[in-house]
Amino acid sequence: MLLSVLVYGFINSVILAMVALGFSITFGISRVANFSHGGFYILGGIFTWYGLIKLGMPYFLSAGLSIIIIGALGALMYKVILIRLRGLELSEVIATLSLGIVILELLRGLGVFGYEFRNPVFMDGSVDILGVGVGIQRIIIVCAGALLLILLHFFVHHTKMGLAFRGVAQQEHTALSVGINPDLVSMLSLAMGSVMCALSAVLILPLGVISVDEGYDILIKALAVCIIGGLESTLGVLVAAFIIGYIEVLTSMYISSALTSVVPLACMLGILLVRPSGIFGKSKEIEERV
Amino acid sequence: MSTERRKERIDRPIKAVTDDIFCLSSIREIAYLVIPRMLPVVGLLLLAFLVPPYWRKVMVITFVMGMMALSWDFMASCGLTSLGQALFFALGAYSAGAANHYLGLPIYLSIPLGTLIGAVISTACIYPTLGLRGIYFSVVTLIIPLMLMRVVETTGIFGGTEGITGLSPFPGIIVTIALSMIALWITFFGLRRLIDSDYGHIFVALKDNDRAVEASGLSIRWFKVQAIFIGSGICCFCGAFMTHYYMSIGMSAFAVDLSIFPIAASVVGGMGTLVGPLLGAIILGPLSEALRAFGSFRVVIYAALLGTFIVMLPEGLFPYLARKYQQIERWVEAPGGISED
Amino acid sequence: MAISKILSKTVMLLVAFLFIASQAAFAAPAEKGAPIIIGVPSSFKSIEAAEGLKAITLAVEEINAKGGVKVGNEKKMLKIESIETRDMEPGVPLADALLANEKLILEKKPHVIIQGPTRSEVLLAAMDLYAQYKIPSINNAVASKFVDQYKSNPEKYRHCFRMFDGKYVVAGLGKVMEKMNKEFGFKKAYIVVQDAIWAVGIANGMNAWYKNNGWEVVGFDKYPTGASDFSSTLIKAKNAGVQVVFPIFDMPQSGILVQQWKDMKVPAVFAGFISPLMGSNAWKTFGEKIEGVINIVFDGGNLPLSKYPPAKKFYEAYAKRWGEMQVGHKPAVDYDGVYAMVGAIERAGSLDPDKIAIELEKTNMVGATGRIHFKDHQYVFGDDPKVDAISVVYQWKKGGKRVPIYPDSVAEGVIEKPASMQ
Amino acid sequence: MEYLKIENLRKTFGGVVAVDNISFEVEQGALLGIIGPNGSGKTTTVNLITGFLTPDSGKVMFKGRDIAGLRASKITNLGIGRTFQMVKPFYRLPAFKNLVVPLFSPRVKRMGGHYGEKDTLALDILEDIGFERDSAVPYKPASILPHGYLKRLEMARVIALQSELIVFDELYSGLTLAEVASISPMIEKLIEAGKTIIMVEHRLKELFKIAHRVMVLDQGKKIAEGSPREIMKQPSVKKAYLGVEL
Repeated sequence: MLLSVLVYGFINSVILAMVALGFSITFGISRVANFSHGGFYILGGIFTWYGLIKLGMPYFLSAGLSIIIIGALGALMYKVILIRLRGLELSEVIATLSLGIVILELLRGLGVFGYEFRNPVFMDGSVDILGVGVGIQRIIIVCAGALLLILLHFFVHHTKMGLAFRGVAQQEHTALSVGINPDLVSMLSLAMGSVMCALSAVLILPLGVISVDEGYDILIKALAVCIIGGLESTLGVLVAAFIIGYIEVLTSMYISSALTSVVPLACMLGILLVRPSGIFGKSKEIEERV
Repeated sequence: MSTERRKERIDRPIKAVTDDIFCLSSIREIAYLVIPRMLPVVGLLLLAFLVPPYWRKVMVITFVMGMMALSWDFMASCGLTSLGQALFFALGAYSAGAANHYLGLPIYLSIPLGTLIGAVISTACIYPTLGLRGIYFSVVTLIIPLMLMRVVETTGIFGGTEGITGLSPFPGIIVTIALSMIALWITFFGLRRLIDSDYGHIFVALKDNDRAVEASGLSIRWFKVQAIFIGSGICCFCGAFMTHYYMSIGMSAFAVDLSIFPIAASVVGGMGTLVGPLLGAIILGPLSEALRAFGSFRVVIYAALLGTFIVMLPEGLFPYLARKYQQIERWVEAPGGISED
Repeated sequence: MAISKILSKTVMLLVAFLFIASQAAFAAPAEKGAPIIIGVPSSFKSIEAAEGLKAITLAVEEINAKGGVKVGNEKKMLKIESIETRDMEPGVPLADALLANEKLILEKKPHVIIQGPTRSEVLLAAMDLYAQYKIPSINNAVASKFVDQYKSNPEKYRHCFRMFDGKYVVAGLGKVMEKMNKEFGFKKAYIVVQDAIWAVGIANGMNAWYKNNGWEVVGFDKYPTGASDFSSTLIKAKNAGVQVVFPIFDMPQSGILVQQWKDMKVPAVFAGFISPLMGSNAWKTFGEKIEGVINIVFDGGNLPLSKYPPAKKFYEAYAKRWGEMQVGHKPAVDYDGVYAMVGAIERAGSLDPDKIAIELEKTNMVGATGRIHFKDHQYVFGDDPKVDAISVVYQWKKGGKRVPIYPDSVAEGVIEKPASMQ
Repeated sequence: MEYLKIENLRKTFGGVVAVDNISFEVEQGALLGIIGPNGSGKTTTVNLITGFLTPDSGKVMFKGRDIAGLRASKITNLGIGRTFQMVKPFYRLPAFKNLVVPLFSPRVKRMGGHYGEKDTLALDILEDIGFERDSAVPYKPASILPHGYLKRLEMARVIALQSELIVFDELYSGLTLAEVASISPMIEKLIEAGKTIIMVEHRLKELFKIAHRVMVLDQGKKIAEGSPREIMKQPSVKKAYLGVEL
C-alpha cells in the first residue's frame, strides 16, 4: 500500500506539475494569467487526435504540429488581444477566460463529446516499479516531465533569451532601457506557456479522454497548484504539485476517493490563510516597495 | 504634414461648470435630462407586464441577474473582483431552502433569513482570502464555489446531488415579477446612494489605494468584510429568491454560469458605473434567451461577446452612450496636422 | 485607432442586431393544427441523449411512413421538437435547464414529451412543470427517486411516466454475481462508482445485495465525475484479493479504469456498467484490454439479441438509419416510448392529456426492450422479454464479440474468467 | 519614559538585510531627520514603525508600549501618522473627499474636537494646507491634481488624523524650491503645536534647516546620529553619500 502511494503519488504529482507549469511560466515572465489554459490544453489534444485518427498522420508528426499550432495561437492571442489590455489585470483575466470558454464550448458544440475522442498511448504495456504495476505511458510522462524541467532550467539560466525573460520578469521598464522588447518577450512567454500546455496535453491525455469538462478541470487544477506554490515561482509550483499530488493519492487511498478534489482545494484555503502569497510567492500583503 | 481633421467633443450647452449643475430654461431641456432617467424605469415596468407569459419568466431572471451584476460591480469598485458570485448565490439559495424545508418557515421569513444567513456564511468563506489582492483574489473566488459544490456532492448534505425539492412557491407570476423589479430598483438606488455617501467613499478608496486607507486609521480588512457582506447579501437575496421561484435547490446553484453572467453584464454595460451592469443585464438576459436556439453555441456567442467588449469597448456601452448623448462631436480642421497615437 | 473605431462600431451594430433579434423572438408563432408535437427536452451533449433522440426520430419516421397516428377519425403526423437543456454540462444552473423545458412547453406546445431531462435532479424538478402544464411524459432519467415522488402525489403527477429504474441493474447483475459465485466460488467484491446520484443509488442497492447474499464487500469508492486515475481502488482491490470489481460509470474517463486494470494486472472480473465500453466501437478503441469485462445494457433492445427478434430488428433498423449504436441506455426505451405514447393516443382517440395518461397506464405492447407495461408509472423489467422489459448482461469475448450471458431467455454464452485470472 | 524608542530593529527580505539592528530614540516635540543613500533602509524603517511591515525582531516602544507588529490602522489610531513617498491619493474622489476617509477613523471620533459636517471640516484643513478655498481645486478629482497638491493632500491626511507623531517619507521629493519653501513653515507650525516629527529626506539642505537631530543610515545600519551641524562634519556620512573618503 505504502509503496503504491509512493509510486502513484509521484506520478500524480508530476502530472500536476506539468499541467501547472505552462500557466506559471507565462505568469512569471509577463504577468499574464492565461485563463484560456484549459482551452489550449483540450485544443492541443483534439488537434493531435484529428491528425492521428482522422488524417492518419504519424503520431509524432500530428503531436508536433498541434504543439506548434497551440504555441502560435498563444502568441497570436497576445498580439491580437492582450497587447491592447496590458497592465489591466482584470481585463486580461476576462479576455483570456472568455477566449478559453469560446474554445471549449465551440468544441463541445462541434461535437467533441462521447467516447471516441481518445488518443492512444505511445507504448502499450506495463512494468513493475517497487512491486507496483505501472502503465508505460505514466513512466514516459515522468521522464518527459523531468527532461522538460531540466531544459527549462537550462533555458532560463544559461541562454540570452532566458536572461531577457528573467529581466522582463523582474523589472519591465529597466529591461526596456537595456534594449529588451518586453512585448516580444511577453509574446514569447505566452507562446512558451502554450507550447508547454499542449505538450502536457499530448503526453497526459492518452491516460484519459478528450472532453470539454476536462478543460475546465485542468484550469482549476493548474490554478490551485500555482496559488499554493506562489504564482510566479517555478520551484513553488513543483513543491505545490508534489504536496497536492500526494495529498490527492493519500486521500483517495485512505479516506475516500470522492474527496480527492475537495481536500487539495481545502488545503489551498488553509495555506492561503497562513501564507497569503503561497509557499514560495513573494509577499503580496500590504507593504511598501523596498 | 498638411492639414488634417480631428474630432472635437463639446459638452452640450445645457451642462455648466460641473457634472452636477445644469442650466435649465425650457421643457425641452428638462426633458433632455429626465427622459433618459425615466425611460428604463417606465420601460421595464411596461415590458415586464406586457410581454407574453414565457418572457415574463425571462424578465424575472433578467432582474435577478441584474441584481447579481450590480453586486459584482459594487464589489469590483471596492477592489474585490470576484469570479465566483455563484458562491454567494448558492449560499443564499441553500440558506433559504434549508430554512423553508427543514425549519418550515414561510416564504416571507425564509427569504430574508436566507439572505442574512447566506451573507454571514459568504463573508466567513471569503474572509481567509482577504489578504489577497487583484488576480489572486479572483482566482481563489473562482475555486471556492467549485469546492463547496464538491463538498455538497460528496457529503450529501442538503440533499446532495438531488437537492431539495418542493419548496414553497410565490403566490403568482405578477407578484414575482413585481417583487423582483422592486428589489432590483432598491438595490440599484441603494447602492448608488451608498457609493455617493461619505461612508461609501471608503469603499471607493479601498480600491484606489488600500495602503492609504490603512494609513488613515481604518482597517481595510474590516471594511472589505463590510463590502463583501453588502455585496454577497445582494447575491444571497437573488439565490433565496430564485430558490423559491423554482421551488427547488440543487448543486447547480454553484454553477460557473452564474459567476460569468454578472461579469459579462458589467463589462458590456460598463464597469464601475452601476447603471452599466443594469443596462448590460437588461440586454444580455433576453439576448441569452433568444440565443437558446443555438444550443451549445449560445455560450460561445456569449463568451465571444464578452471578450470582444473587453478588448474593443472596454469602457462599456453605458459610458459610450452617455458620451454620445451628452456631447456634440464634430470634425474640425487641424492645421499643421496632428500626431496619431 | 481608426480600425478600433470601426470595430467598436461593428460591435455596437452586432449588439443592436442581437437585441432586436431577441425582441423578435417574443412573437414566436404557436403553430396550430396538423401534427402531433413530441417534445424532447434533453442535454444532447451527452451521447446517450443524442442517440436517444435518434431512436425517437427513427420511431417517428416509421410511424409517419405508415401514414401517421389515428386520433379519433383523423390521421395526424408526428413532429419532433427538441430543445437543448444543457443539463449534463457542469456549470449550468438548474434554473436554466428548467427554463429550457418551459420554453419548449410554452412556445412549441408539445402534446407529449419523450425522454425528458438527462440529469435526475432536473427531472425531479421538471415533474412539477409537466404536472402544471399537464403534459403526458415518458422520461428517461435513472434515479430511483422518481417513484417516490410520483407516489407522494399520484393525482398531481398522473401525467409523468418513466422508463428505466436503477434498481433493475442490481436485480440483473445480482443474478450474474450468483452465477459467478456458483461457478467460480467468487465472494469478494469491490464497489467503485461515479459520484452521481443514479450511480451511487445503484451501488448502494448492490452493496445491500452483496451483504444479504453472504458476499464480502472489501471497499466502496466513489469517484467524482471527470476523475481519471483509479489506481488507489485497484491497488486496494488487488491487495485484498478481490474477485469481482463492480463499477458503475457513465463518464467517458471510466474507460481508463479498465485500462489501468490491465496495466496493474489486477486478477479480478469487472462486472457492472461502464458506458464507454458499451458500443461495438469499444473494441476498436481499447482493443484486447477489455476482454472479459462484463457489462450491463440497461435496455435490452440496444443489443442485437438473436433470441429476441424485436430487439435485433430495432438494432438493425437503427444501424441502417444512423450507424452502429454506441450506448447502452436510452435508444431502445425511447423508441418504445414513442410507440407506447402513440398507442395511448390512438386508444384515447384524442389529444386530451388526462385521457392519454389513463390509456398510457394500460399500455401492454411488444417493444424492442421486451413487453412494455407500467407499474407505478414505471416500465416493468424482468427476466423474459415476452413478459416484461429486460436488461441484458453481456461479456466482451475474444475477437470483439459481445456475448449476452443474462437473462437466460436471451443468453448466447456463458461467463468466462478473464485472462488475468487464469 | 521615552516617547518613541526603537530597539534593535531588524528586517530581512529573502536574505537581504534591509534594516540591521537599528536603535534610536525620539523625544516628544522633536524633529528627527533620517537620511542615507538609496537602499539604505530608510523607507523600510518607516514601514516598520508604522506597521506596514512586521519586523523580524526588535521593539518599537511608543509611549511605553511595544507596537511592533501591530496592524497599520491600529498604529495610526494610536497617533502615529505617515505620508507616502509615492503619493497615494484616492484618485476617483475629489480632493476634499480624500480627507473624509481619515475623518471616519476611530481616532478622530475618539479625540473629538471636530464638530460639524465632515465636508466643511475637510475644506478647512485643505485651506490651511494651501488649497485655495474659493477656487475649484478642492473639488477636483485627485486624479487631475498636480504633484505639489497631492503632496499637500498627504500632509492634510495626517493633520486630519490629529496624529501626534508624524512620519514624513520624502515629503520634499519632486517638489520645486518654491513649493518646499511654502511647506517648510507648515512643518515648523506642526512642531510649535507640539507634534513630534520624523522626516525621511534626500533634500539635505532643506532638512538641515529645520531638523533638531539627524540620523544617518547606510546599508541598513545606523552610522551616525547627532545635530545637523555635527552630521555635516562626519566623514563617514560623506563616504556613504559620495562613495569617497574625504
